[in-house]
Amino acid sequence: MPGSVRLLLFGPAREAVGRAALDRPLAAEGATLGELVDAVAEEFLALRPVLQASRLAVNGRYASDRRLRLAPGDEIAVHPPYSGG
Amino acid sequence: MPGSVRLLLFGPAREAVGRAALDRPLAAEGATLGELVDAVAEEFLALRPVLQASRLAVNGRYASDRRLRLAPGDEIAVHPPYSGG
Amino acid sequence: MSVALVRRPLSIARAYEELQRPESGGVAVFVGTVRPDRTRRGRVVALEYDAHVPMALAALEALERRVVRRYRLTGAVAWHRLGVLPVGTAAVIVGAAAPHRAAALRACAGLIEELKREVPIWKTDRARRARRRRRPTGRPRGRAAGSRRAR
Amino acid sequence: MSVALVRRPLSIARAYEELQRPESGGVAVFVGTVRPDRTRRGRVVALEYDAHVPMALAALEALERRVVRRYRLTGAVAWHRLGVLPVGTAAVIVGAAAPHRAAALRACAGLIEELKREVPIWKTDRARRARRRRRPTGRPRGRAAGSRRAR
Repeated sequence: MPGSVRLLLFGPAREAVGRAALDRPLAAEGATLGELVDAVAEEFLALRPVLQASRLAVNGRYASDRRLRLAPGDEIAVHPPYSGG
Repeated sequence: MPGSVRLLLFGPAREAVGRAALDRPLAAEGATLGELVDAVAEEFLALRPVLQASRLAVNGRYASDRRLRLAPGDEIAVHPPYSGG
Repeated sequence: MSVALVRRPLSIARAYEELQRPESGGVAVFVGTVRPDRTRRGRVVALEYDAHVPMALAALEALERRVVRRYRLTGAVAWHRLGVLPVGTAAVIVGAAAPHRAAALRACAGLIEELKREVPIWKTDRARRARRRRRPTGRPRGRAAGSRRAR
Repeated sequence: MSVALVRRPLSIARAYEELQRPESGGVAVFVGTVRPDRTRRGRVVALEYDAHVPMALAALEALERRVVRRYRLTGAVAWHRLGVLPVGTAAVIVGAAAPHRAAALRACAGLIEELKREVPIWKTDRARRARRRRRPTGRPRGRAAGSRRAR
Protein backbone atom coordinates (compact mmCIF):
# COMPACT_ATOMS: atom_id res chain seq x y z
CA MET A 1 0.00 0.00 0.00
CA PRO A 2 1.75 3.22 -1.06
CA GLY A 3 1.75 5.95 1.53
CA SER A 4 1.28 3.44 4.33
CA VAL A 5 3.36 1.56 6.86
CA ARG A 6 2.96 -1.98 8.14
CA LEU A 7 2.91 -3.08 11.76
CA LEU A 8 4.13 -6.63 12.39
CA LEU A 9 2.68 -8.14 15.57
CA PHE A 10 4.32 -11.10 17.28
CA GLY A 11 3.49 -13.40 20.20
CA PRO A 12 1.28 -11.68 22.80
CA ALA A 13 0.91 -8.61 20.52
CA ARG A 14 -0.55 -10.79 17.80
CA GLU A 15 -2.81 -12.49 20.34
CA ALA A 16 -4.01 -9.12 21.67
CA VAL A 17 -4.93 -7.82 18.22
CA GLY A 18 -5.95 -11.11 16.68
CA ARG A 19 -3.85 -10.37 13.60
CA ALA A 20 -0.22 -10.75 12.58
CA ALA A 21 -0.02 -7.46 10.68
CA LEU A 22 -1.81 -4.10 10.39
CA ASP A 23 -1.40 -1.61 7.55
CA ARG A 24 -1.80 2.04 8.52
CA PRO A 25 -1.75 5.11 6.27
CA LEU A 26 0.88 7.72 7.07
CA ALA A 27 -0.29 11.28 7.69
CA ALA A 28 0.56 13.45 4.65
CA GLU A 29 3.21 15.34 6.61
CA GLY A 30 4.70 12.02 7.83
CA ALA A 31 4.42 10.66 11.34
CA THR A 32 6.77 9.52 14.07
CA LEU A 33 7.16 6.05 15.55
CA GLY A 34 5.61 7.32 18.79
CA GLU A 35 2.56 8.75 17.05
CA LEU A 36 1.93 5.52 15.15
CA VAL A 37 2.24 3.36 18.26
CA ASP A 38 -0.02 5.65 20.29
CA ALA A 39 -2.68 5.54 17.56
CA VAL A 40 -2.64 1.75 17.48
CA ALA A 41 -2.73 1.52 21.29
CA GLU A 42 -5.79 3.79 21.18
CA GLU A 43 -7.46 1.43 18.71
CA PHE A 44 -6.64 -1.89 20.46
CA LEU A 45 -7.00 -1.64 24.21
CA ALA A 46 -5.66 -5.16 24.80
CA LEU A 47 -2.44 -4.18 23.04
CA ARG A 48 -1.55 -1.42 25.53
CA PRO A 49 0.05 -3.50 28.31
CA VAL A 50 1.84 -5.59 25.69
CA LEU A 51 3.27 -2.49 24.00
CA GLN A 52 4.64 -1.24 27.29
CA ALA A 53 6.71 -4.41 27.67
CA SER A 54 7.76 -4.56 24.01
CA ARG A 55 10.73 -3.40 21.99
CA LEU A 56 10.11 -1.89 18.58
CA ALA A 57 12.08 -2.46 15.40
CA VAL A 58 11.87 -0.49 12.17
CA ASN A 59 12.90 -2.28 8.99
CA GLY A 60 14.75 -4.97 10.92
CA ARG A 61 16.61 -2.70 13.35
CA TYR A 62 15.70 -1.98 16.92
CA ALA A 63 14.44 1.57 17.35
CA SER A 64 14.05 3.17 20.76
CA ASP A 65 13.61 6.79 19.67
CA ARG A 66 9.89 7.61 19.57
CA ARG A 67 10.67 10.69 17.48
CA LEU A 68 11.94 8.54 14.59
CA ARG A 69 10.20 9.79 11.42
CA LEU A 70 8.51 7.01 9.41
CA ALA A 71 8.51 6.75 5.64
CA PRO A 72 6.00 5.00 3.37
CA GLY A 73 6.71 1.28 3.16
CA ASP A 74 8.39 1.09 6.59
CA GLU A 75 7.86 -2.11 8.57
CA ILE A 76 7.42 -1.58 12.29
CA ALA A 77 7.76 -4.76 14.35
CA VAL A 78 6.36 -5.10 17.87
CA HIS A 79 8.57 -7.50 19.87
CA PRO A 80 7.11 -8.55 23.23
CA PRO A 81 9.57 -10.35 25.52
CA TYR A 82 10.98 -13.35 23.68
CA SER A 83 9.78 -16.80 24.65
CA GLY A 84 11.40 -19.15 22.17
CA GLY A 85 13.41 -22.24 23.01
CA MET B 1 42.98 -73.93 36.80
CA PRO B 2 42.12 -75.41 40.19
CA GLY B 3 44.25 -74.17 43.06
CA SER B 4 45.05 -71.00 41.17
CA VAL B 5 43.89 -67.38 41.00
CA ARG B 6 43.58 -65.11 38.00
CA LEU B 7 44.94 -61.59 37.71
CA LEU B 8 43.02 -59.31 35.34
CA LEU B 9 45.17 -56.50 33.93
CA PHE B 10 43.61 -53.36 32.47
CA GLY B 11 44.87 -50.28 30.65
CA PRO B 12 48.47 -49.42 31.56
CA ALA B 13 48.75 -52.64 33.61
CA ARG B 14 47.91 -54.68 30.54
CA GLU B 15 50.37 -52.64 28.47
CA ALA B 16 53.14 -53.15 31.06
CA VAL B 17 52.73 -56.92 31.10
CA GLY B 18 51.69 -57.39 27.50
CA ARG B 19 48.78 -59.61 28.57
CA ALA B 20 45.23 -59.09 29.77
CA ALA B 21 45.30 -61.89 32.35
CA LEU B 22 47.76 -64.00 34.33
CA ASP B 23 46.99 -67.25 36.15
CA ARG B 24 49.01 -67.90 39.29
CA PRO B 25 49.00 -70.97 41.55
CA LEU B 26 48.16 -70.37 45.19
CA ALA B 27 50.62 -71.58 47.82
CA ALA B 28 49.24 -74.73 49.52
CA GLU B 29 48.68 -72.82 52.78
CA GLY B 30 46.94 -70.02 50.88
CA ALA B 31 48.30 -66.54 50.16
CA THR B 32 47.28 -62.98 50.80
CA LEU B 33 46.45 -60.28 48.27
CA GLY B 34 49.67 -58.48 49.23
CA GLU B 35 51.82 -61.56 48.68
CA LEU B 36 50.33 -62.19 45.26
CA VAL B 37 50.81 -58.60 44.14
CA ASP B 38 54.37 -58.48 45.41
CA ALA B 39 55.22 -61.68 43.56
CA VAL B 40 53.82 -60.32 40.30
CA ALA B 41 55.61 -56.98 40.76
CA GLU B 42 58.82 -58.96 41.24
CA GLU B 43 58.21 -60.77 37.98
CA PHE B 44 57.19 -57.75 35.83
CA LEU B 45 59.34 -54.71 36.57
CA ALA B 46 57.29 -52.45 34.28
CA LEU B 47 54.20 -53.26 36.32
CA ARG B 48 55.59 -51.82 39.59
CA PRO B 49 54.87 -48.12 39.07
CA VAL B 50 51.47 -48.99 37.62
CA LEU B 51 50.58 -51.11 40.66
CA GLN B 52 51.45 -48.27 43.00
CA ALA B 53 48.84 -46.05 41.31
CA SER B 54 46.22 -48.80 41.00
CA ARG B 55 43.26 -49.97 43.03
CA LEU B 56 42.70 -53.70 43.40
CA ALA B 57 39.41 -55.55 43.24
CA VAL B 58 38.74 -59.14 44.25
CA ASN B 59 35.79 -60.88 42.62
CA GLY B 60 34.26 -57.57 41.54
CA ARG B 61 34.67 -55.71 44.83
CA TYR B 62 37.34 -53.19 45.67
CA ALA B 63 39.81 -54.57 48.21
CA SER B 64 42.30 -52.38 50.04
CA ASP B 65 43.41 -54.81 52.74
CA ARG B 66 46.66 -56.48 51.64
CA ARG B 67 46.13 -59.16 54.30
CA LEU B 68 43.00 -60.43 52.52
CA ARG B 69 43.33 -64.22 52.18
CA LEU B 70 42.82 -65.48 48.62
CA ALA B 71 40.94 -68.64 47.68
CA PRO B 72 41.32 -70.80 44.59
CA GLY B 73 39.34 -69.34 41.69
CA ASP B 74 39.52 -65.74 42.93
CA GLU B 75 39.76 -63.04 40.29
CA ILE B 76 42.03 -60.15 41.23
CA ALA B 77 41.62 -57.07 39.02
CA VAL B 78 44.30 -54.39 38.73
CA HIS B 79 42.62 -51.02 38.08
CA PRO B 80 45.01 -48.23 37.10
CA PRO B 81 43.45 -44.74 37.13
CA TYR B 82 40.41 -44.73 34.87
CA SER B 83 40.65 -43.02 31.52
CA GLY B 84 37.35 -43.74 29.78
CA GLY B 85 35.07 -41.20 28.20
CA MET C 1 28.28 -23.25 11.85
CA SER C 2 24.59 -23.46 11.13
CA VAL C 3 21.49 -21.52 12.10
CA ALA C 4 18.00 -22.29 10.84
CA LEU C 5 14.32 -21.63 11.36
CA VAL C 6 12.36 -24.51 9.90
CA ARG C 7 8.82 -25.80 9.69
CA ARG C 8 9.77 -29.47 9.44
CA PRO C 9 10.89 -31.82 12.23
CA LEU C 10 14.30 -31.18 13.77
CA SER C 11 16.73 -34.09 13.73
CA ILE C 12 19.31 -34.56 16.48
CA ALA C 13 21.17 -36.97 14.20
CA ARG C 14 21.50 -34.27 11.58
CA ALA C 15 22.70 -31.77 14.20
CA TYR C 16 25.36 -34.25 15.32
CA GLU C 17 26.50 -34.79 11.71
CA GLU C 18 26.87 -31.04 11.36
CA LEU C 19 28.95 -30.88 14.57
CA GLN C 20 31.10 -33.97 14.25
CA ARG C 21 34.66 -33.21 13.08
CA PRO C 22 37.82 -35.22 13.72
CA GLU C 23 39.20 -32.36 15.85
CA SER C 24 36.08 -32.20 18.07
CA GLY C 25 36.72 -34.29 21.16
CA GLY C 26 33.38 -33.31 22.68
CA VAL C 27 29.98 -32.60 21.19
CA ALA C 28 27.14 -31.34 23.40
CA VAL C 29 23.59 -31.07 22.12
CA PHE C 30 20.50 -29.70 23.83
CA VAL C 31 16.96 -30.38 22.61
CA GLY C 32 14.08 -28.35 23.99
CA THR C 33 10.68 -30.01 23.62
CA VAL C 34 7.09 -28.93 24.17
CA ARG C 35 6.04 -29.71 27.74
CA PRO C 36 2.45 -30.52 28.83
CA ASP C 37 2.34 -27.59 31.26
CA ARG C 38 -0.82 -26.81 33.17
CA THR C 39 -2.26 -23.35 32.50
CA ARG C 40 -5.45 -21.58 33.53
CA ARG C 41 -6.96 -22.79 30.27
CA GLY C 42 -6.13 -26.44 30.89
CA ARG C 43 -3.24 -28.68 30.06
CA VAL C 44 -1.12 -27.57 27.11
CA VAL C 45 -1.45 -29.95 24.18
CA ALA C 46 0.54 -27.84 21.72
CA LEU C 47 2.49 -24.61 21.47
CA GLU C 48 2.68 -22.37 18.46
CA TYR C 49 6.11 -20.93 17.71
CA ASP C 50 6.37 -17.78 15.65
CA ALA C 51 9.43 -15.69 14.78
CA HIS C 52 10.33 -12.40 13.20
CA VAL C 53 12.29 -14.43 10.69
CA PRO C 54 14.92 -12.04 9.27
CA MET C 55 15.72 -10.54 12.68
CA ALA C 56 15.68 -13.96 14.36
CA LEU C 57 18.14 -15.38 11.83
CA ALA C 58 20.43 -12.38 12.25
CA ALA C 59 20.24 -12.76 16.05
CA LEU C 60 20.98 -16.50 15.83
CA GLU C 61 23.99 -15.83 13.62
CA ALA C 62 25.36 -13.14 15.92
CA LEU C 63 24.80 -15.38 18.94
CA GLU C 64 26.50 -18.33 17.29
CA ARG C 65 29.51 -16.27 16.16
CA ARG C 66 29.93 -14.90 19.68
CA VAL C 67 29.70 -18.30 21.39
CA VAL C 68 32.04 -19.92 18.84
CA ARG C 69 34.65 -17.23 19.53
CA ARG C 70 34.17 -17.27 23.31
CA TYR C 71 34.58 -21.04 23.67
CA ARG C 72 36.85 -21.63 20.60
CA LEU C 73 34.34 -24.08 19.16
CA THR C 74 34.99 -26.27 16.15
CA GLY C 75 31.27 -26.31 15.35
CA ALA C 76 27.91 -24.96 16.46
CA VAL C 77 24.26 -25.32 15.51
CA ALA C 78 21.19 -23.32 16.55
CA TRP C 79 18.03 -24.55 14.92
CA HIS C 80 14.49 -23.60 15.90
CA ARG C 81 11.28 -25.04 14.59
CA LEU C 82 8.22 -22.85 13.91
CA GLY C 83 4.53 -23.63 13.67
CA VAL C 84 2.14 -25.50 15.95
CA LEU C 85 4.03 -28.25 17.79
CA PRO C 86 2.27 -30.88 19.91
CA VAL C 87 3.57 -31.86 23.34
CA GLY C 88 6.77 -33.93 23.11
CA THR C 89 7.95 -32.38 19.85
CA ALA C 90 11.45 -30.94 19.58
CA ALA C 91 11.14 -27.16 19.21
CA VAL C 92 14.81 -26.21 19.40
CA ILE C 93 18.20 -27.88 18.98
CA VAL C 94 21.44 -26.17 19.90
CA GLY C 95 24.81 -27.84 19.87
CA ALA C 96 28.49 -27.12 20.30
CA ALA C 97 31.63 -29.02 19.40
CA ALA C 98 35.07 -28.34 20.86
CA PRO C 99 38.37 -30.14 21.36
CA HIS C 100 37.53 -30.56 25.07
CA ARG C 101 34.29 -31.46 26.79
CA ALA C 102 34.04 -28.58 29.25
CA ALA C 103 33.99 -25.98 26.46
CA ALA C 104 31.39 -27.94 24.47
CA LEU C 105 29.11 -28.34 27.50
CA ARG C 106 29.39 -24.73 28.63
CA ALA C 107 28.90 -23.39 25.12
CA CYS C 108 25.79 -25.55 24.65
CA ALA C 109 24.26 -24.18 27.85
CA GLY C 110 25.22 -20.65 26.77
CA LEU C 111 23.59 -21.09 23.36
CA ILE C 112 20.20 -22.06 24.77
CA GLU C 113 20.29 -19.42 27.55
CA GLU C 114 21.13 -16.63 25.16
CA LEU C 115 18.81 -17.87 22.43
CA LYS C 116 15.91 -17.56 24.84
CA ARG C 117 16.98 -14.08 25.85
CA GLU C 118 18.00 -12.56 22.52
CA VAL C 119 16.22 -14.17 19.60
CA PRO C 120 12.82 -12.81 18.49
CA ILE C 121 10.82 -16.03 18.73
CA TRP C 122 7.58 -16.40 20.65
CA LYS C 123 5.49 -19.32 21.81
CA THR C 124 1.75 -19.16 22.25
CA ASP C 125 -0.21 -21.72 24.17
CA ARG C 126 -2.65 -23.60 21.95
CA ALA C 127 -4.40 -25.62 24.68
CA ARG C 128 -7.83 -24.07 24.32
CA ARG C 129 -7.86 -23.73 20.57
CA ALA C 130 -6.81 -27.35 20.09
CA ARG C 131 -9.71 -28.43 22.30
CA ARG C 132 -12.33 -26.21 20.71
CA ARG C 133 -11.53 -27.40 17.21
CA ARG C 134 -11.57 -31.02 18.34
CA ARG C 135 -8.28 -31.59 16.58
CA PRO C 136 -6.69 -34.88 17.60
CA THR C 137 -3.92 -33.79 19.94
CA GLY C 138 -1.35 -36.10 18.39
CA ARG C 139 -1.58 -34.53 14.94
CA PRO C 140 1.20 -32.08 14.27
CA ARG C 141 -0.38 -29.14 12.45
CA GLY C 142 3.04 -27.61 11.95
CA ARG C 143 4.12 -30.38 9.65
CA ALA C 144 1.07 -29.95 7.44
CA ALA C 145 1.99 -26.28 7.01
CA GLY C 146 4.73 -27.34 4.62
CA SER C 147 8.40 -28.03 4.97
CA ARG C 148 9.89 -24.84 3.67
CA ARG C 149 13.18 -23.85 5.16
CA ALA C 150 13.12 -20.25 6.33
CA ARG C 151 16.43 -19.68 4.53
CA MET D 1 17.39 -45.35 32.34
CA SER D 2 19.95 -47.17 30.27
CA VAL D 3 23.60 -48.12 30.65
CA ALA D 4 25.57 -50.13 28.12
CA LEU D 5 29.05 -51.18 27.04
CA VAL D 6 28.95 -52.04 23.37
CA ARG D 7 31.28 -52.97 20.54
CA ARG D 8 29.13 -51.48 17.80
CA PRO D 9 28.73 -47.82 16.81
CA LEU D 10 26.89 -45.56 19.25
CA SER D 11 23.90 -43.68 17.87
CA ILE D 12 22.93 -40.26 19.20
CA ALA D 13 19.52 -40.67 17.55
CA ARG D 14 18.96 -43.84 19.57
CA ALA D 15 20.08 -42.08 22.76
CA TYR D 16 17.58 -39.29 22.09
CA GLU D 17 14.79 -41.82 21.49
CA GLU D 18 15.61 -43.37 24.86
CA LEU D 19 15.47 -39.97 26.56
CA GLN D 20 12.51 -38.35 24.85
CA ARG D 21 9.32 -38.42 26.93
CA PRO D 22 6.36 -36.01 26.82
CA GLU D 23 7.22 -34.77 30.31
CA SER D 24 10.87 -34.00 29.39
CA GLY D 25 11.09 -30.34 28.45
CA GLY D 26 14.85 -30.53 28.02
CA VAL D 27 17.16 -33.25 26.76
CA ALA D 28 20.93 -32.78 26.92
CA VAL D 29 23.31 -35.20 25.24
CA PHE D 30 27.10 -35.30 25.29
CA VAL D 31 29.17 -37.32 22.81
CA GLY D 32 32.86 -37.85 23.44
CA THR D 33 34.87 -38.72 20.34
CA VAL D 34 38.42 -39.89 19.68
CA ARG D 35 40.70 -36.87 19.15
CA PRO D 36 43.84 -36.85 16.98
CA ASP D 37 46.09 -35.85 19.88
CA ARG D 38 49.82 -35.57 19.41
CA THR D 39 51.88 -37.93 21.57
CA ARG D 40 55.57 -38.79 21.75
CA ARG D 41 54.85 -41.66 19.40
CA GLY D 42 53.20 -39.50 16.77
CA ARG D 43 49.66 -38.41 16.08
CA VAL D 44 46.95 -40.64 17.50
CA VAL D 45 45.03 -42.41 14.76
CA ALA D 46 42.97 -44.62 17.06
CA LEU D 47 42.38 -45.38 20.73
CA GLU D 48 41.61 -48.75 22.20
CA TYR D 49 38.96 -48.75 24.94
CA ASP D 50 38.84 -51.60 27.40
CA ALA D 51 36.69 -52.09 30.48
CA HIS D 52 36.35 -54.37 33.46
CA VAL D 53 32.88 -55.11 32.18
CA PRO D 54 30.90 -56.33 35.23
CA MET D 55 32.36 -53.68 37.51
CA ALA D 56 32.00 -50.96 34.86
CA LEU D 57 28.32 -51.80 34.33
CA ALA D 58 27.71 -51.75 38.07
CA ALA D 59 29.50 -48.40 38.35
CA LEU D 60 27.51 -46.95 35.43
CA GLU D 61 24.25 -48.08 37.03
CA ALA D 62 25.15 -46.62 40.41
CA LEU D 63 26.24 -43.37 38.77
CA GLU D 64 23.07 -43.12 36.74
CA ARG D 65 20.81 -43.82 39.71
CA ARG D 66 22.59 -41.16 41.74
CA VAL D 67 22.40 -38.50 39.01
CA VAL D 68 18.75 -39.29 38.25
CA ARG D 69 17.89 -38.80 41.90
CA ARG D 70 20.03 -35.69 42.37
CA TYR D 71 18.56 -33.85 39.36
CA ARG D 72 15.09 -35.48 39.35
CA LEU D 73 15.60 -36.67 35.80
CA THR D 74 12.89 -38.23 33.66
CA GLY D 75 15.53 -40.17 31.73
CA ALA D 76 19.25 -40.87 31.51
CA VAL D 77 21.65 -42.82 29.31
CA ALA D 78 25.31 -43.70 29.79
CA TRP D 79 26.69 -45.74 26.93
CA HIS D 80 30.37 -46.46 26.26
CA ARG D 81 31.85 -48.17 23.25
CA LEU D 82 34.77 -50.60 23.59
CA GLY D 83 37.40 -51.78 21.12
CA VAL D 84 39.76 -49.94 18.79
CA LEU D 85 38.13 -46.67 17.65
CA PRO D 86 39.66 -44.48 14.94
CA VAL D 87 39.87 -40.71 15.35
CA GLY D 88 36.46 -39.04 15.01
CA THR D 89 34.50 -42.03 16.31
CA ALA D 90 32.02 -41.60 19.18
CA ALA D 91 33.40 -43.43 22.23
CA VAL D 92 30.84 -42.36 24.80
CA ILE D 93 27.32 -40.94 24.88
CA VAL D 94 25.70 -39.67 28.05
CA GLY D 95 22.38 -37.90 28.19
CA ALA D 96 19.84 -36.56 30.63
CA ALA D 97 16.20 -35.55 30.30
CA ALA D 98 14.33 -33.37 32.78
CA PRO D 99 11.26 -31.15 32.88
CA HIS D 100 13.55 -28.07 32.80
CA ARG D 101 16.69 -27.37 30.80
CA ALA D 102 19.05 -26.40 33.62
CA ALA D 103 18.67 -29.78 35.33
CA ALA D 104 19.17 -31.66 32.06
CA LEU D 105 22.31 -29.69 31.18
CA ARG D 106 23.86 -29.96 34.65
CA ALA D 107 23.06 -33.66 34.92
CA CYS D 108 24.61 -34.32 31.51
CA ALA D 109 27.85 -32.59 32.55
CA GLY D 110 27.78 -34.50 35.85
CA LEU D 111 27.34 -37.83 34.09
CA ILE D 112 30.42 -37.43 31.91
CA GLU D 113 32.58 -35.98 34.74
CA GLU D 114 31.71 -38.79 37.10
CA LEU D 115 31.89 -41.48 34.44
CA LYS D 116 35.50 -40.51 33.78
CA ARG D 117 36.30 -40.56 37.48
CA GLU D 118 34.44 -43.65 38.66
CA VAL D 119 33.95 -46.17 35.90
CA PRO D 120 36.67 -48.79 35.25
CA ILE D 121 37.29 -48.07 31.57
CA TRP D 122 40.70 -47.38 30.06
CA LYS D 123 41.94 -46.01 26.79
CA THR D 124 45.24 -46.98 25.24
CA ASP D 125 46.83 -45.03 22.46
CA ARG D 126 47.13 -47.07 19.26
CA ALA D 127 49.14 -44.55 17.23
CA ARG D 128 52.27 -46.64 16.77
CA ARG D 129 50.65 -50.00 16.43
CA ALA D 130 48.23 -48.73 13.81
CA ARG D 131 51.14 -47.44 11.80
CA ARG D 132 53.27 -50.58 12.10
CA ARG D 133 50.46 -52.82 10.95
CA ARG D 134 49.70 -50.51 8.01
CA ARG D 135 46.04 -50.68 8.86
CA PRO D 136 44.02 -48.05 7.00
CA THR D 137 43.23 -45.47 9.66
CA GLY D 138 39.64 -45.10 8.58
CA ARG D 139 38.77 -48.72 9.20
CA PRO D 140 37.13 -49.28 12.54
CA ARG D 141 38.59 -52.50 13.93
CA GLY D 142 36.10 -52.33 16.75
CA ARG D 143 33.23 -52.94 14.43
CA ALA D 144 34.90 -56.03 12.92
CA ALA D 145 35.30 -57.42 16.43
CA GLY D 146 31.60 -58.18 16.47
CA SER D 147 28.58 -56.32 17.68
CA ARG D 148 27.80 -58.17 20.86
CA ARG D 149 26.22 -56.11 23.57
CA ALA D 150 28.09 -56.38 26.80
CA ARG D 151 24.79 -57.11 28.57
